[in-house]
Amino acid sequence: MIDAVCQGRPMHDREDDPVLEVRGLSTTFDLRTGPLHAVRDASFTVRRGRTLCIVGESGSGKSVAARSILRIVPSPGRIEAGRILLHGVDRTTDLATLDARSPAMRAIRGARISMIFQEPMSSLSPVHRIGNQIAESLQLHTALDKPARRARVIELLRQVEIPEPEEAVDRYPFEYSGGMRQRAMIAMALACEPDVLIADEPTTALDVTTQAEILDLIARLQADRGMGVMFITHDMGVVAEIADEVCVMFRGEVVESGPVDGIFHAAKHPYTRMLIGSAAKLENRAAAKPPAPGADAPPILVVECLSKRFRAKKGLFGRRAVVTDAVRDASLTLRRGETLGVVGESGSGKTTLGRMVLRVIEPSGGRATYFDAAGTAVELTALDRKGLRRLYGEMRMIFQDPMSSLNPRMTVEQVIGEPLRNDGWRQRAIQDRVAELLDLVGLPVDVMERYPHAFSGGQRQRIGIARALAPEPRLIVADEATSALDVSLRAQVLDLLLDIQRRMDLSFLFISHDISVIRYFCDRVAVMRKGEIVELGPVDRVCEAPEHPYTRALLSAVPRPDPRARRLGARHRYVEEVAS
Amino acid sequence: MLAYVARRLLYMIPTLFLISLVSFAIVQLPPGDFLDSYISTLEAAGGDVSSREVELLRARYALDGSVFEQYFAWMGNVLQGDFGWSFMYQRPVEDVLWGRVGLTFLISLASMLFVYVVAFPIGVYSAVRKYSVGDYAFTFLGFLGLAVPNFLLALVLMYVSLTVFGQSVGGLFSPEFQDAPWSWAKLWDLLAHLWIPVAIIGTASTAGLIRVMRANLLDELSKPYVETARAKGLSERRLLLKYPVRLALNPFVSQVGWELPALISGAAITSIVLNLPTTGPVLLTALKSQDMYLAGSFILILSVLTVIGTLISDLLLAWLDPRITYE
Amino acid sequence: MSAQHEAAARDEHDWSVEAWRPAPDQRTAASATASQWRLMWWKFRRHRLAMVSGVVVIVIYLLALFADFVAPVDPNLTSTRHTYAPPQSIGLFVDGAWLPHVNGYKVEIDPIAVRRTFVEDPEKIVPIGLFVRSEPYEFLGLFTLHTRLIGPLEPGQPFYLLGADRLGRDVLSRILHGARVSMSIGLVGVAVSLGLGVLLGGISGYHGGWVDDAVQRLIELLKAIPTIPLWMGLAAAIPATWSPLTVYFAITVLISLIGWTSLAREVRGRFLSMKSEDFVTAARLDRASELRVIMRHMAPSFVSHIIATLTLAIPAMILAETALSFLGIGLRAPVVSWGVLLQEAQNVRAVATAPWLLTPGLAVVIAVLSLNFLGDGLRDAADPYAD
Amino acid sequence: GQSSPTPSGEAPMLAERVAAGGLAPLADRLPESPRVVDSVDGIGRYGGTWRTGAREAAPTWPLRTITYDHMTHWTPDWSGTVANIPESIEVNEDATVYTIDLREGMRWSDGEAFDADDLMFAYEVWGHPDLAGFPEWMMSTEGPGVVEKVDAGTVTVTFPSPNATFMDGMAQVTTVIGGDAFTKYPAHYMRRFHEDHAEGDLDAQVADAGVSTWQELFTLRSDTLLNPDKPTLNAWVVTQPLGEGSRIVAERNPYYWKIDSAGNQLPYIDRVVFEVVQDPQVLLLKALAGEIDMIATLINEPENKAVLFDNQERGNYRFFDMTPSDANLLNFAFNQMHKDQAMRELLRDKQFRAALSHGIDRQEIIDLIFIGQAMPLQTAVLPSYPQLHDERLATQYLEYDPDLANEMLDEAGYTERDAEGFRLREDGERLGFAILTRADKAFMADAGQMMVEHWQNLGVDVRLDVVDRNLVRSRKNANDHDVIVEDFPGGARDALLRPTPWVPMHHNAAYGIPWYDWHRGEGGEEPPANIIRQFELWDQVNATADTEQRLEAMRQILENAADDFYNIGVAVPLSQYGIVSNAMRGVPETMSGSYWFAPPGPTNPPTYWFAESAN
Ligand SMILES: Nc1ncnc2c1ncn2[C@@H]1O[C@H](COP(=O)(O)OP(=O)(O)OP(=O)(O)O)[C@@H](O)[C@H]1O
Ligand SMILES: Nc1ncnc2c1ncn2[C@@H]1O[C@H](COP(=O)(O)OP(=O)(O)OP(=O)(O)O)[C@@H](O)[C@H]1O
Ligand SMILES: [Mg+2]
Ligand SMILES: [Mg+2]
Repeated sequence: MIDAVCQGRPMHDREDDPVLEVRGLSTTFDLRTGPLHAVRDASFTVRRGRTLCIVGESGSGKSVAARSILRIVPSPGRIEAGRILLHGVDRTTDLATLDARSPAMRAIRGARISMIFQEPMSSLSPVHRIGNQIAESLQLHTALDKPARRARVIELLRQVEIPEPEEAVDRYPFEYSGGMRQRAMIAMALACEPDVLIADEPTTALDVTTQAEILDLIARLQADRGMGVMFITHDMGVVAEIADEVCVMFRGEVVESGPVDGIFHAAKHPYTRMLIGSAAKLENRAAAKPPAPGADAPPILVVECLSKRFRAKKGLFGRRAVVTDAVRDASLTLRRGETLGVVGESGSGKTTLGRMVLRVIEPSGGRATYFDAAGTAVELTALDRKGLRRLYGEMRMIFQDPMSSLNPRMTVEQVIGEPLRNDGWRQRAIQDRVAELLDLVGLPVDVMERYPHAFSGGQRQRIGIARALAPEPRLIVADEATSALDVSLRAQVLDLLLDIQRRMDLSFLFISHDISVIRYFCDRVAVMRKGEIVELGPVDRVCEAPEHPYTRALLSAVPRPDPRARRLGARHRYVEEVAS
Repeated sequence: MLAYVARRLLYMIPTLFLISLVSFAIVQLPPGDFLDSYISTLEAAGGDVSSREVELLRARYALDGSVFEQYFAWMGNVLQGDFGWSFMYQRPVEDVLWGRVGLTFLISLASMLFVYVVAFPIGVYSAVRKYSVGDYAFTFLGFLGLAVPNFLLALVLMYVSLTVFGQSVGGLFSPEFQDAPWSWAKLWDLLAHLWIPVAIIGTASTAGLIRVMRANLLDELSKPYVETARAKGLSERRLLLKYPVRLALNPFVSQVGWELPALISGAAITSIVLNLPTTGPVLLTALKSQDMYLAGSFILILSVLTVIGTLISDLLLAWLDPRITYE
Repeated sequence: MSAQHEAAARDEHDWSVEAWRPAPDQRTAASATASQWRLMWWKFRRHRLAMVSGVVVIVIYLLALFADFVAPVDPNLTSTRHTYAPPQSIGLFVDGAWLPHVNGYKVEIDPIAVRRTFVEDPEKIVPIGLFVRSEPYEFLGLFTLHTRLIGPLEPGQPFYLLGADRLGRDVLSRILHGARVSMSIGLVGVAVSLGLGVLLGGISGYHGGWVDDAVQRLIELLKAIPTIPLWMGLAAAIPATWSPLTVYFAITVLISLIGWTSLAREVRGRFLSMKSEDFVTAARLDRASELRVIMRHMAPSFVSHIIATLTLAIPAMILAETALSFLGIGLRAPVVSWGVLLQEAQNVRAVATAPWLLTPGLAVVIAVLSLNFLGDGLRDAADPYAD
Repeated sequence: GQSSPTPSGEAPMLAERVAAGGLAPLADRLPESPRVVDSVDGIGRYGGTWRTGAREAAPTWPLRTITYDHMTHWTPDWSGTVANIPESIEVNEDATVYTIDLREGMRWSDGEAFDADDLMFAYEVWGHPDLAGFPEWMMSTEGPGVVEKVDAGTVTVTFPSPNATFMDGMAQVTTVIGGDAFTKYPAHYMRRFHEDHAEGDLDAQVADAGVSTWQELFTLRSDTLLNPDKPTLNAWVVTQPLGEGSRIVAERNPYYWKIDSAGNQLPYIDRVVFEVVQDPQVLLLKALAGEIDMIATLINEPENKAVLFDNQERGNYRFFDMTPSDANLLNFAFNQMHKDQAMRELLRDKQFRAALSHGIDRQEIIDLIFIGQAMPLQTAVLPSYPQLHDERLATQYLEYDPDLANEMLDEAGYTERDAEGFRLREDGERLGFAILTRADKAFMADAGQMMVEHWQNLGVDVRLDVVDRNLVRSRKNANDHDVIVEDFPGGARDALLRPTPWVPMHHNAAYGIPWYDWHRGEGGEEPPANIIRQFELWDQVNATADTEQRLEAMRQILENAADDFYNIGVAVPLSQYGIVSNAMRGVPETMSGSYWFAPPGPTNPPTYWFAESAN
């Protein structure tokens, strides 16, 4: 069905001539332990109206490369060599030579090249309204007046599928769900219809249906604006769906690049092959998966009719109150050693549910019961701070947003060691354990002394995982725990988790939007929509024979990692009327 | 929020009551009473009070009676809007203060604005241009102003202006305008005199604001959202003002409400040296001379403003950062 | 060369699935990684000015500690013939011959102006030197010494590098001794209010709700009472039998018991907005105790501000003393402190005819500035983003 | 007085008003026989503003300059008193009846007549239970005097027992009800605030004024400096009162009743402006800048002289002498009624005090603190006032002789010493005491510090407490002190007014507060015979009409004091000074500096004038 999209694209002669050429780019961070070559002699081209997908190992320099293009590499990073050619209508500018703070550069940012950051959740100003932040780029690069801008912003929000955009436009980032923030970011980037869009894993927090819509939206803009897209992602499915060209990065170098089909079906470089391999591997259930515990297995967590209603005051004196039912009467049972997946559209209340289980968010109704090692029931929803504190050793959480969940002023060692220290471990022991954990999640040990901001998204996420695993818990609420990991790594981490789970029957409440991961990793799955659990059952059943129409819609939107079998066009959306 | 404000207003009642009690007690804490200090001041000036006069004065000021009696008597009047009698000025307390609040407010406001206008830009500058020559220079000047006692500064300034311009600079008006009715000329004359106290009071507090602004801004500058804004192509200036500065203001705002009492309390010691008719010296002398109703009432007024100021600060905080809620 | 880079180089041709797993030898790198304090120290060292300032501060403290030895004379030693004696300048040669010396004064009394007039007298050579004998004195109350670092070769000769005050006491010696009080007791106060401020402010902001209300009311109460009456009241309440130093110590502590309010408000303000951040939640999920969450997880994000306020509080404290003396409740002889010295300079007489009495102000400025730049250094060292 | 010249000249500003018809002609404004006083610099010229200063709290300078027009005046040389407001005051030989003869046709500053009724009204006011009360000089030992009106121009004051202080008393400046008590209450004006006379609604006025009782209102309105509406007999009438703005302004009184020998109405100077300050430093700066024309208070401290001296040209002023009459600058009063018995024993021990006195190196203190400008002396009447100077009192135990001092202490039985070499009392306690002194007078603290050293060398454990002067005072009142340092007047004629150091007749007699209380019948403790003797003599002084007998009694007092040696004195100043603009005339080169002389009042400020060159 890609053709359908293709036809939309203007066939004028300037078709697919390069807008952005990166040649021999090298970006280095001077760390205490020596220079770290985040990007080494990387070259790629973004063509008008085309999509260049960049895939690669986590920490291989994708984001840095992207930042380098916009000249916003964080210190101590610097562009060592290379040219970044931006082709304009009349002339070509080499961004690498511009002064990062110069007006020239400013004029390009946001207007000609705009970027969707990898961690949207922390990339938005916490104290400004979403609408305001989006409108800003309009104000900067267009002549629209205030009301016009607002209209446009609302329009954008609608396009990125934010419910009730008129309301949402006046809300603050912390009132948005992860995915919604990401979409807000996208809206911001698309606001001025740039020549080049750099999307750094723009869909990590989006369920497949929303993701599909976003991809369409981008495709549309490409079609009628001839926008060139540099699309960084880990989701081989997405790559297969949208890429024209693919460029594979590994340890800072571009190891392979070419048209999408070639990459998928005639990959030369071993890493690429491994990547494709693991993508395929994730297509079906993990071999290593222990047999799902039977219905008779003792429960570890019972959730009954949990619900959460948010009241967002408007204005200083809160005249109007916006009410959001984030979760409505959610009930589920998690058995010992079981993995319960939670899928659902973005903003459907997954995070809220997960957080309520740990009482990070106070439920406004219902109750949750936890069964400790001895099997005695503990009413979570009735516990006081002290009681909770005792349990937190056994119940852990992996946050959806790695960035903001890591204390910016603690070294990785301290971050991961924190739970241990609070269990009274000794410094030396902690260090060894941390080293071990880092090793498990595939990070070199010498990052211990680095601060969280000095990592790639994926690396941060792994740090989060390591922290969760540190005090050998019994229950982990994993919120999009692997969204930022490249497939090979994702497979590894999931295997690792399975391994641990087998060793000490640990249970997961595994929130994810990635059906393949769910299928690979979970025993049962709950499907959420608009705060309600619409379907709950064994993974295979739900995936093979979904009952609820929304689930079907969801599955229909799952991209397959094969450019020859593009199917997003064929997906159908779930609308209430269609329901029954 | 409205409910919150209401609640706070309610809290004020007990708080203020307590404050009034404590402050009244504190005013009384130093030994002796107004009469003692009156006499000793007199004697300090070479004067003398005969035993007979002492008795007469005692009778006149009716100073006998326990602190508590005095307190409740005073409180009773205050609640009826009568702040009592100033022994030292031989006037109702209102008159004493009223006559001076105007100028005090003017001076304090002027120096406050001066401080803000100077300190904020510099603070931002020295955060953005960390360790530039400018940063160092301003830091140095700032601390110079901070480390030299206002009294001394004022004195030196006056002496210099004396030796250089051959005229002393005390007061707020040149003699010819001292008692003249308000006019443009007088206003101008006032402004001509105003800058000295403003400068003196200002220098003492600019450093503080500069450093605090700098410190907080430095923390914000490296937050990811700044990068986002930058990626939008925002100019550095607007970017700073809109995002990091706003968050850096937080600590400042937590306190800004307390400028309210400061506005009418004025800088005592500076005013004394410069012989400014502000309320600061009044409070000081009132305290030194145990003029209890004057001191007590003034402190009470200040504390009311303090409490209100705190509330204002809290509201501003919530407005500045929507994540803050008080419910 | 970074371990990761090495790894990269080595793994160049090994594409096993294991490739992403770090090579075994990297685990030993744990030893190569440094603790946070170590890192800070490394960072700090790179900050030259901060290092210098640090040294200056240390020197100040050494001088204060060894004031007895360094000061040419006893700070309270009055000299009838040298009231308001102007500073002398050190000469190195006497008609060509090497002889470090200062010139004595020609002193005569001017009965109309009621003062002594001093003229440097090139005839009167006062040879000076290092490690000179002096009248014996108790060194830190430990043992008696007979030598001082610098001074006239035979004791008792006029030697006023920074001039003399109204009782003919040597200003230099007084400044040196003044450093003791000003750089110690003052800081105690600062420390106290810092602790209280962060703790109470932190609790107030982190808990919110009624705790917050309670703390805030307390703050209002304390803040509402102007400092001056408080000082006066307290000063009057303190028993007269206490030694001046104890009295002053008591007052500073009391002041600081009041002084924490501002910092507390600021900390609270920050915490109110910070407590919703994920990493705070994370800390709680890591079973960090409340105190630890406040002090170890949240407070550091505020450290720049705290350091700033600290460096600002110190001169304030030193000068509070001046204000106290102005109110006649400050430090008293024989104790000397910079505040007192400044106080003594606060009259037209000094400004007009004995400007050298203002030199203590210089001492304050130097001390404060170096403390400030030291603070800057620490701040940057603690800032993960600073390179 | 002498046949007065016919009033001829008046100030131009007044002449204009007369011409404009706004003011009665000069002749009608002056009394039949105006008082004639002359400037020491001949006939003056009209005009100019006298810029000077005053302290905000308890301003005494204005009282000595613009409001010093009492019934009597000190003679400029302080030899005695002259009638000022009245033409004459006759006294009978046993000083029981005084006849006051007022000036015919004298007027208040608002033009109303001033006559006997005003004095009678004043008398009524004193007598009123809850109004001012009788001034000290109206009190004889047997009770207050009685004022009777003979005719419009004459009143008599009759005392139950002789009262010799009447004339002197009225010449004094005291702040509450002083020498001006007779003319403080212009009947025609003050009546309206007096319950018994007020026609209008008194309560309303009370309310407006913000006071609670009419008595308060009355007292308030009767205050010359606070109430510009109150008519006075002074040369200048307050137009901007104390407490409004930062100045007091007084304008010439068109009805002023003094003329110079050329018949020109006084005062010469048009206005007097007091810069009201809290900190004298401000005035000092103004003086240096030449913005002060004449002042002899607040800034005339020894330590300021150097600065003033250096800036004479810029400030265009010169110094004039104020002959000091302090009985001592540093008087150490030993509390001989100490609450603690042992301490009392000690401090009462004359031997002990004498020893300490010998232990003081006075010359050192003088050289260091007074730059040699003082004379070592005990607390006594100065040689410069031979009538009362007592050689022994002034010079005993004066010379610095540590050995002698130690000897005497040993004799006194304080031979035991403790480890640190301090002497011990019989009860084994350390021999020592605390010196209490005030923070606001630096020289006292400085001197105290030195004395501490001197005395510690004698093995006496002395401590110095420098505290706020209020604290000193309240400790003194409560008799909670060992030794208090103060400076004392009484070095000259004022010995007859305040012999505090020798008779505990005043609340500052720190060596025997309870005695003082006893004497005025406020509890206290019955003093020993010698003190009672002093009291008797003191009463005698106040009750004797004949000057020679008075002095004799006084000498007796001083002699006893010499025997008892209550206080240790250190030094008396050699000179004090004031400054006066070079443009100002009529200010004598020297005048007494004693507060009791109320300088410059007796030198007739109305006769001061500005030379052509002036402002
Ligand atoms: N501010 C920094 N300081 C030091 N090193 C950094 C910094 N930012 C990134 N790095 C390092 O640079 C390398 C590349 O980071 P980058 O963010 O480009 O990875 P990535 O390809 O985006 O990975 P991911 O897919 O996980 O986001 C990583 O090893 C990371 O540790
Ligand atoms: N603090 C809050 N105040 C108001 N509304 C909130 C708040 N937090 C979340 N919401 C709303 O609750 C709903 C569910 O949010 P939640 O984060 O649970 O969604 P989610 O399932 O995690 O979505 P995503 O997959 O995008 O993370 C969203 O509509 C969001 O707007
Ligand atoms: Mg990345
Ligand atoms: Mg979520």
